[in-house]
Amino acid sequence: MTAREEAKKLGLTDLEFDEILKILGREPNYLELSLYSVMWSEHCSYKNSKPVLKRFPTQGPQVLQGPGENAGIVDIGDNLAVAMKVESHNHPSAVDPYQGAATGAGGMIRDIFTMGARPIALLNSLRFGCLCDDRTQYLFEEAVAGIGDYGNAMGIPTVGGEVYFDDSYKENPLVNAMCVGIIKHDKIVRGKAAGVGNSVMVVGAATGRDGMHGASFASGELSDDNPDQGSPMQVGDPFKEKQLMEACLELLQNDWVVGVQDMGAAGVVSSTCETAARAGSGIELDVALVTQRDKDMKPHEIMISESQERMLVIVEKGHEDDVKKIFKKWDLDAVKFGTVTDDGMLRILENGKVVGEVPAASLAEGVPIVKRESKRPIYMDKLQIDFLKIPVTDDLNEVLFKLLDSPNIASKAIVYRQFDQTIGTNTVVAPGSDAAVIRIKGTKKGIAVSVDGNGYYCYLDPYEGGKQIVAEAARNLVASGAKPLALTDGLNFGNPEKPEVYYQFEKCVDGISEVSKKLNIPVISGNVSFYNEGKFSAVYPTPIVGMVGVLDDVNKHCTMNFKKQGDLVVLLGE
Amino acid sequence: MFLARVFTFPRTGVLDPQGSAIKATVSNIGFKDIQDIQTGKYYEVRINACDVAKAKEIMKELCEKVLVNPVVEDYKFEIMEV
Amino acid sequence: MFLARVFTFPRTGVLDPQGSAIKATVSNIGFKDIQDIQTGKYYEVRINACDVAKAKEIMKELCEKVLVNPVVEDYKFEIMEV
Amino acid sequence: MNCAVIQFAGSGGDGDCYHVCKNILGQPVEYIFHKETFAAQDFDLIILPGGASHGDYLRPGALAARSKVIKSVIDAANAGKYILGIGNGFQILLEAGLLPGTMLINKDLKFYSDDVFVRVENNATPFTNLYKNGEVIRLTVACKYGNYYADKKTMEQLKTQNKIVLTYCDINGNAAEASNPLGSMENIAAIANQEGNILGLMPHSERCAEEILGNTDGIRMFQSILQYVEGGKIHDCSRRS
Ligand SMILES: Nc1ncnc2c1ncn2[C@@H]1O[C@H](COP(=O)(O)OP(=O)(O)O)[C@@H](O)[C@H]1O
Repeated sequence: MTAREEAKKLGLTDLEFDEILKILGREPNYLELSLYSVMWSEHCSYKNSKPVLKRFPTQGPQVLQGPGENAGIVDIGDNLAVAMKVESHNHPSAVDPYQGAATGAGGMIRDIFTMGARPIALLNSLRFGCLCDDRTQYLFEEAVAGIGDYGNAMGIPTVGGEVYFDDSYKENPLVNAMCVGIIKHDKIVRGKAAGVGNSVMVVGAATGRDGMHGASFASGELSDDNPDQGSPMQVGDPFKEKQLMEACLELLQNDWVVGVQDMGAAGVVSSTCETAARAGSGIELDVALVTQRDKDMKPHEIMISESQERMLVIVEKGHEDDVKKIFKKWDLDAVKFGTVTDDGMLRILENGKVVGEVPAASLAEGVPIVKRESKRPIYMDKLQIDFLKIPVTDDLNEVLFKLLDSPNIASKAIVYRQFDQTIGTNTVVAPGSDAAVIRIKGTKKGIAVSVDGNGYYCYLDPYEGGKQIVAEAARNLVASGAKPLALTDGLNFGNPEKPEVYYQFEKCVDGISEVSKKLNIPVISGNVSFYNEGKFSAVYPTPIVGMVGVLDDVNKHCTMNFKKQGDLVVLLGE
Repeated sequence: MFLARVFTFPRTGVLDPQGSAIKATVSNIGFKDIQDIQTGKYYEVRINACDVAKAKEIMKELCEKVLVNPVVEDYKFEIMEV
Repeated sequence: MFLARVFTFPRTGVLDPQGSAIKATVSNIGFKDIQDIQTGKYYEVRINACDVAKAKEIMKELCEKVLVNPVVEDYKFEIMEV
Repeated sequence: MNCAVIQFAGSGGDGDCYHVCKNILGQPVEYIFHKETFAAQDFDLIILPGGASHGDYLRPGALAARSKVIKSVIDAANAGKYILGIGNGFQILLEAGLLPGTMLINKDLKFYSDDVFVRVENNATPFTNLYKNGEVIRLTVACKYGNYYADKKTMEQLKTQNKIVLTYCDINGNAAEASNPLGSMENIAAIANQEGNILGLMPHSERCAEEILGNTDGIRMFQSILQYVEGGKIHDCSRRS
């Protein structure tokens, strides 16, 4: 097989293969091709979405870290800040809802403590088909249990979320997780591999063959003949992650730590090339030094494995044993397997012999950006109806009962009762209200958090829908007594190669941008998930927005229940 | 009546967090000769069937439809008349 | 090297909520011939030992000290050389 | 009152217990890591916190009950120190044999997190003396294995010795099936050992100890212990003089 054919098999286009030839000035070997294949997948590279995401307003005096890092960070005053991010795990959850959802929550939590922040709250946003379907029921129950068991075992309360059921999600459920952490301004750590000669270490779990090519899998539609579905499923280990979290937070107290990055999708390769690219440096590493769980792993397998509960740590030379000591306390592995260089190359060795070498920045940022065609879907015209023409029935009581009976409107207690909502003793307002309120111990402050989406609105009118969800999240916070500060978004769409889907995507982003600009609530992090399609259907365009606000005095929060007889009820707005 | 004993265990390459955690603890408390522990599930199923072949067929379907998650688990079963 | 296969199952009279729930589910989805399902756990343990007798002794201790909760579980194991 | 909070591998509620002892009770408190040991005379109250030690793998509390620190906990228990196991801490006490019985998976097989009502069955313990017998209080549960089980003989003993301390009930104090969300035998939410110095409870009293969190029913449990211990000290002093 020629390299070009091999590239195609790995999901790279002709154009991308030509670009690789240009970058390297030679033909890539299989290992190098594998690296480009995962790093240039939509999931890791955002090649379909980057130009559109630039439209988001990302700045403001409150923003300490905008998009581009493991998580965004926003100032809440008193030298304190909040780290937050949303992430999707839609495709793995369709294959194994329990493990897919669990590892989704796990990855999300790592993104937060990687920055040095202690996770204090989890939220999630879920979409499934109609509950009358057996398979859907199974997916729903297992996904909820998976998210729950992971967060519960981690000791992080789940304080909010949302669940909707609609046939458009039948083949491709959406499982988005959001995590919020708290951090002091001067303790923020970024994912940078700076300082020539510094040591590059992998800490946490051993590396196995799990989830190989998961990143490129997440970037394709779900179908029976997707070969990557045959690779071992990632299984979450919340106990190990809890140990990893405590070890990292202890590690990050030291000023000899240079950078930390989660090993999420495309594990070793993404974390090394991204940290090197951010610092403008290179990394030389030896895969044979990585602790391995499975036998006879090949270099490319070690590079792209998605084994969970691992992190990349860069420390000043000479502090390797200090790292090991901290991790040993928490019964975790830490090994040095690489060094920061100044030549900008990601150089991969196996037992001292070079087996691959590519410019780090080309993996992290070099993907040819795809210009997608965008076209207004015809269905939109058909769907516009005159509301005045909708008949009003006589028996409104019956209508009310019907509405209350709908799973989309009914109480979600069966879901959030499976989540520990109060561990951490900070939950002032638990799930069931507009927004959750969490107090910040040692201060008078609190924060309010909410996650909102509305696939119906966005389907009917992507632009107006995008506007609505930001407005809704902001209303939820304000109604709880908080001033909205920043948002993180999770953009779940179908196949972006379809012009109608791309149109929905663009318009939703425009709508979100419009309102976040107007309300001065910048976008500080987010996630894009495309190809949420099955054989028969695509999901509704489903962007979701997670928002954080601050209460200067947490005692002044507000809850939604009626307080006492005789109180006035007032309707505000139009 | 037949009795089926079903064992499930992690598929090759799939992580077994429970097994590793138990292994770590038993090493700590002095079981030096334990090399490895893998965890799985065990089911005893009682089946009404006319013969072993039929019982096997039912069990195969039960395992694949209900008891086993083929994404992460392999399984075996034994059948005996009781 | 020896391989021990350990099964634990609910002691007589002890409730098995998982087993009952699975039984109810399978009846609902049409498995009419399933009389009863009991759930337990399954372990595969690899032991370094000079002979079967020693391996047995280690396993007995491991089960009683760690793997089995005698308040609610009974257990059996089989040992083979591998 | 000198308090210790044990940090097992994977404990999640350790910080909550520490917070209550230090910031709400205003008492000296130390963390003790599971790989360490401690001397019984250094502490009056030892708390085994909630969470999911060792990920609840094997059985909840089973692996933690084999940690190094447990020997010290047992020594402290034998020396008559007060031991409080909450949630996972209760499970660890059961697995360590410091309390009888075990926990099965909840009756609907799911994690259950909500407020519950419990009735005080015995206020003649160091942990409950500020409650009234028969009083109904509101606490928070959050667990997947909170379905208490013991064999017949043990159950008889618990009853005849009056060691059932809290039971799940409805708002009026009735022990109905519907007010026993985890399926616990005899609606048991908390039990004490024969000597009365060890209490295991499934609901989280430490999470119900502050106005801002919407519930203060749990703080009296900690105040009970404080009063008992401090009272005891005064008593000791007077005897010595
Ligand atoms: N929709 C979006 N809006 C804003 N920022 C985004 C969006 N999608 C991704 N980002 C940012 O791009 C970076 C890479 O995201 P992602 O690849 O999802 O992170 P990870 O490396 O954890 O998988 C992050 O900083 C993220 O905040």
